[in-house]
Amino acid sequence: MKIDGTVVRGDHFSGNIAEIRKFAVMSLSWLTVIFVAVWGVCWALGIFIPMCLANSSFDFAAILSEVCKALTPIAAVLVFIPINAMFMVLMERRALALFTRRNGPNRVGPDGALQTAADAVKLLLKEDITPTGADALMFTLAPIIFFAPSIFGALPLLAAVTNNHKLFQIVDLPTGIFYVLAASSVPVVGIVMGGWASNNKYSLMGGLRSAAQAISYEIPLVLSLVTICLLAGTLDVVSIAYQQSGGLLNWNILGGGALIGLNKAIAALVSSSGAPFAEVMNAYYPYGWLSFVGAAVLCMCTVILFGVYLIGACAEINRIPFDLPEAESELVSGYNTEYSGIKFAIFFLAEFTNLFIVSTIAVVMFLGSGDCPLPTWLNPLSYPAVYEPLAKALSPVLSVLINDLHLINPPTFWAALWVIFKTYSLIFFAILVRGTLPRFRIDQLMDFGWKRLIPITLVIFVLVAFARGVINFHV
Amino acid sequence: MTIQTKLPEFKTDEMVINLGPQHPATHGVLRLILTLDGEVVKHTEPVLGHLHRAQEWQGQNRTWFQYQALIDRVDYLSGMFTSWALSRAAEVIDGTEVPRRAEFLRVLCAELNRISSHLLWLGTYLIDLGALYGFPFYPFIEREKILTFFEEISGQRMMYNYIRIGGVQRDPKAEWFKKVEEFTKDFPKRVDEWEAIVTENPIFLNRTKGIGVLTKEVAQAYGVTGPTLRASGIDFDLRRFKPYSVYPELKFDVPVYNKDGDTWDRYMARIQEMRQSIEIIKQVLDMIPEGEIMSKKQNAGLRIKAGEGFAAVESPRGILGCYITSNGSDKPYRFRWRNPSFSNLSVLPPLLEERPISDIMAIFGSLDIILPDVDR
Amino acid sequence: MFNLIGSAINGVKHALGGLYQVKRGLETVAMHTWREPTTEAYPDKAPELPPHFRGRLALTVNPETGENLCISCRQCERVCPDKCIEITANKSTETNKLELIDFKIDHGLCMFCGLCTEVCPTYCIINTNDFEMADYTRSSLIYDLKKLTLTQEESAYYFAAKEMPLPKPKPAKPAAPAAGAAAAKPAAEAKPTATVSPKPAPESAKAPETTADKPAKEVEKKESPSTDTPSVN
Amino acid sequence: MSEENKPADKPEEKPVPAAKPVAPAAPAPEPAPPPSLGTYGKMLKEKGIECTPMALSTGVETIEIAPAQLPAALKFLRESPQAQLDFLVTVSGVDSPDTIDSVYHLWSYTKTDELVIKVRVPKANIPADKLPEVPSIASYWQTADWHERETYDLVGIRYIGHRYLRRILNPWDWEGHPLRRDYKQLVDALNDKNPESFR
Repeated sequence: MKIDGTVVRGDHFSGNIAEIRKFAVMSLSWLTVIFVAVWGVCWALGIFIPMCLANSSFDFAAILSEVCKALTPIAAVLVFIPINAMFMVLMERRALALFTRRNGPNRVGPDGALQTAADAVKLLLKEDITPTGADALMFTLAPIIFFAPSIFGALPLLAAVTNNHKLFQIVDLPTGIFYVLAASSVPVVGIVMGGWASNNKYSLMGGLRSAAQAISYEIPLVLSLVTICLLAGTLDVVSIAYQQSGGLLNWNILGGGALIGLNKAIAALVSSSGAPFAEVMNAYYPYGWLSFVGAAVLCMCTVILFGVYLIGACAEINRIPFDLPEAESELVSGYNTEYSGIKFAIFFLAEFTNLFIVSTIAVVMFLGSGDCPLPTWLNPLSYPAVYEPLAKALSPVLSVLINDLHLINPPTFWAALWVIFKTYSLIFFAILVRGTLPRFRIDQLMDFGWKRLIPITLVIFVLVAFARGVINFHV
Repeated sequence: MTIQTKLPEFKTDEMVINLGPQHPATHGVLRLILTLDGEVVKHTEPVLGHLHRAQEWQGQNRTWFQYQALIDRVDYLSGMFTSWALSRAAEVIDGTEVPRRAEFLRVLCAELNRISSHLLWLGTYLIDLGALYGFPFYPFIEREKILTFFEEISGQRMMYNYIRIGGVQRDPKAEWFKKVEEFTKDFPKRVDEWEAIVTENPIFLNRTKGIGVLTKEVAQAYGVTGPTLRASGIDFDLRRFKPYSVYPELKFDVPVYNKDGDTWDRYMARIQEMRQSIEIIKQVLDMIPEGEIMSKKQNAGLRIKAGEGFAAVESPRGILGCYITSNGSDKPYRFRWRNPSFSNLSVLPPLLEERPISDIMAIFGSLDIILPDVDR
Repeated sequence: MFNLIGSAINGVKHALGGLYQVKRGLETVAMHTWREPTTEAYPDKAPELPPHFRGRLALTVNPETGENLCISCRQCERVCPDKCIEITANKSTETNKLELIDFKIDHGLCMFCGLCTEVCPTYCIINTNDFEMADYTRSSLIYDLKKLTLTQEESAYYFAAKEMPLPKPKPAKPAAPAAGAAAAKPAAEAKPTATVSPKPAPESAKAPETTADKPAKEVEKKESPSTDTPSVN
Repeated sequence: MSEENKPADKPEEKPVPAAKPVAPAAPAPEPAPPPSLGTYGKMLKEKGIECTPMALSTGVETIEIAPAQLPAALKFLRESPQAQLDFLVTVSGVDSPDTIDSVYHLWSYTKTDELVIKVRVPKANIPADKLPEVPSIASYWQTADWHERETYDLVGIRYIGHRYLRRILNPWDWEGHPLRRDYKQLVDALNDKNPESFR
């Protein structure tokens, strides 16, 4: 918009490259910090100390190294969560600023990168107020109950997202996803407790809403994941993650393995070695067109399931458009109206951690965990002709890092990178949703959950159970 | 053995809750004493006056010239209209002829102000509905431009004191008109964008369709005016019905919604009004004549002839009237505001009955109340 | 049965339509990323204010001679709705003219309506573009003559920006005696007998008392403003 | 603009109550012709409702009605098909020099006609420490509900029959009715702001 040669600010699509670049730089540097910090702690605790102890003649050396190893996943989580929450809050604020044509926080640190760190310090130093008439014990317990279960429930995911690195297998859980879901349904108790203990009517309503909401959205959420488990034939997150390796077509979001045959057949076609195309197709899709229909149905079903999962997850963690428990314009701030200082910080931390965890579950269960989206036959790195010279060139450095210091574990490294990329993409989407949609009403929310999502997931469950029969998953 | 077919009677206690005066969604300091059964509102008792600044008393104790500067505070989102109502009432009593250019400038500023007021409403309404972080900023970006226009001609962004008894305060420069023209070209595109985000959004439809239905009869009985009334299907726009100023010469539609009178209709009525206002502004920019802008000397001794009169303008919220009794001195004898928000708010209790608590915000927001206008 | 299928199809249509609308909304919001921010970097970059912006009040001086333009006519003091202006002036015995001794504005009370600038016959009191007046005490918001008076350059700038006619050169001559008198006799100021209103008020005008309980005085005051005050358009 | 009728009617006289010594010299107006009944006045008269025409309020028909007949008159004007004055714009109270008026501005949703109805209670008739009494119309015309409450609050007119005649803008324990001309403000608002100010 030009007026007499002067450009009126903010009215043309000249692009906003500077701000976007700032956002990208901020995100990448924060991610690097997170990545380095977490891996550094884990490496020191789980590899370096045991490595040093292995040569020592210290009496309890063996025991100590075992203890260190056992503590590694917990250390990883404990280091990761606060840093990650700080980054997510900052990312949310910066991203929303981008969507709304603002600059976002840009005062503390370079381009505002340390804003949330400052906020965290402020929150921790604030006076911790317990309102008169509140049940002090419950009031204090509530944030802890809200926070703790989801984190430790998410521990099994660690192994999945690090490509089954042995450091992070705290215990080999064959019922991993079940454990995750069980743990993730506990936090609502914390919300209800907080709402009730605050001695505030708004808080009470927020807490009760949260209970109702969690109960109704737990079901479609679980059903969608159960359907994936049905397709995968296992409850073990690590196995589910492994099953999806091999590119986009193998992922659960696209048929939950129904396209593995297609993937392999194309790979055979491209490499022109091994079994011919038709043979592979026949092995995987034994019933001809019926199998193809089955595969198509499965693809459709899993895509819908992914949508249902996202909606259910959003509701489960009280994100907009399902943020009824803390609906600002109705209930002031819902269950955490009365919280301040460190307790509020814990609630806040837990909310963002939960967002991260549900995104990670989505990545592990639907989006192929740490798998590169390119199918193997398209991925240049999978061809020895490309890969081997590269490896040879880098080997002097890498061999020290990999074999002597165990500082890098290539499969874990790549898997972790992909998981981070996918997870934060989902989080970015959640932020976009937050920037767009208004809030549901409580009864509409219930309607939507019970009358739409649950029937849909049930129908899909049945469809999947049938369609699964006409495809050969494991050859 | 008998099977119990009837559930035992389940009795719940009612809860009394104070919504406001400090609450994020009461648009200021309205206090609603709600009696709730669960989340369902059984009874509403609005408590007003937290923002009472005795505007009428001040009117009687200040000279005309001084009071003109104060009245933008009555409805701070549409200060042009409060000034206009006062000026019209005084002119009617005084028999002042307003220059044509001043009338066009008044219409121009008033329509810009109407847009800015509706824009603020749009943003805050979406906040009321829970879209807290993204959308509400967009209307504010446009509103900011309008406020800049006003700042240029009047010196301030909200307390304009621009429309004076007998004319307007200052003649804008030619560049100003050009800027406004650019704005009118750009603005409809922005409205399209917002409509793409909001109007057909399923959640928004769920929250607004069929909610807070205000029937014609109720609206009339409570003296509801403005877009709120027109959304209930009554074609009652002062600009059309009792034309004042130069409105008879301008072509524009008055959006009337005939179906339900629910919150969605009220939303649409305002959106369409903004589009119509843009049309009016375009015409005014074409038609505005050269000439004087003030017919009455503005000074400390400004006096109005003795007499009494009532004059009203169609403000963004409805009929903003001004009933003045003058005794010929430099102070009004009795000053009475007829504020649209006051009457529009009085319809809230019947609308809220038997609605869940989430609907309070959807309904209350859709009435477009502004508390200083209620409390004065 | 057909009903059921029909409603199912309707439901699917409804759902797809809803999804499409949500997609449209998300798209529109996401596309805003590419637009330039509209926020202003305020403390770093001062906003561009229009010349008629109603900011802090100040007194101009004659841009050429640097002499104060106030003629102590007290119109601003009278017109102020908040009563936040206080003028102390003295009638000089030699020239029989009013001399400005002090000019106080309580910016803590001022509502920046700009009425005082409109009635000022000499364009002395103006609204500047300055709006940063935050301070720690209320008393520090009371600006006196020294704090209010602008420099010559500033006055020149505002006279040009606001398109006000420059003061006539005539009053430049008595400048020196006036200044001298004001400086010379602070003692005499103890009895500032001459309140400046054309009609001398009966009692000493320390500060304008509340007008509410002094109707007589009020009426006198009200009648005093002559009708020839300039209108500012 | 019928301006010449400043006259015989009180409200247009002068504001200063007796307490104030100085009277602004209102030029003695030439006597205006006595106002005659307009359309609606005649209509009411046919209905048997006594009404007195008053000086027009800027071209709008203005009538005075006795308090007792007000509900009937308003009911008739609202419901009768020929009157159709179904929009009660505002109910205002005016503390005129000799009377206390309750003023009703009636509009119509379908016609552009207007009517101003005044109910005037002479101050002489009001016993000391009693409020003037006017029948309430809030029970069947909901607009009047809050408007009457406001008028009660600020001007001090007691609307008989109002279901909930409480203060609406002032706090419930406020004393006096601020828009009365004889209202004494306990604290001078203009001088009670900044202790450090020179005022």
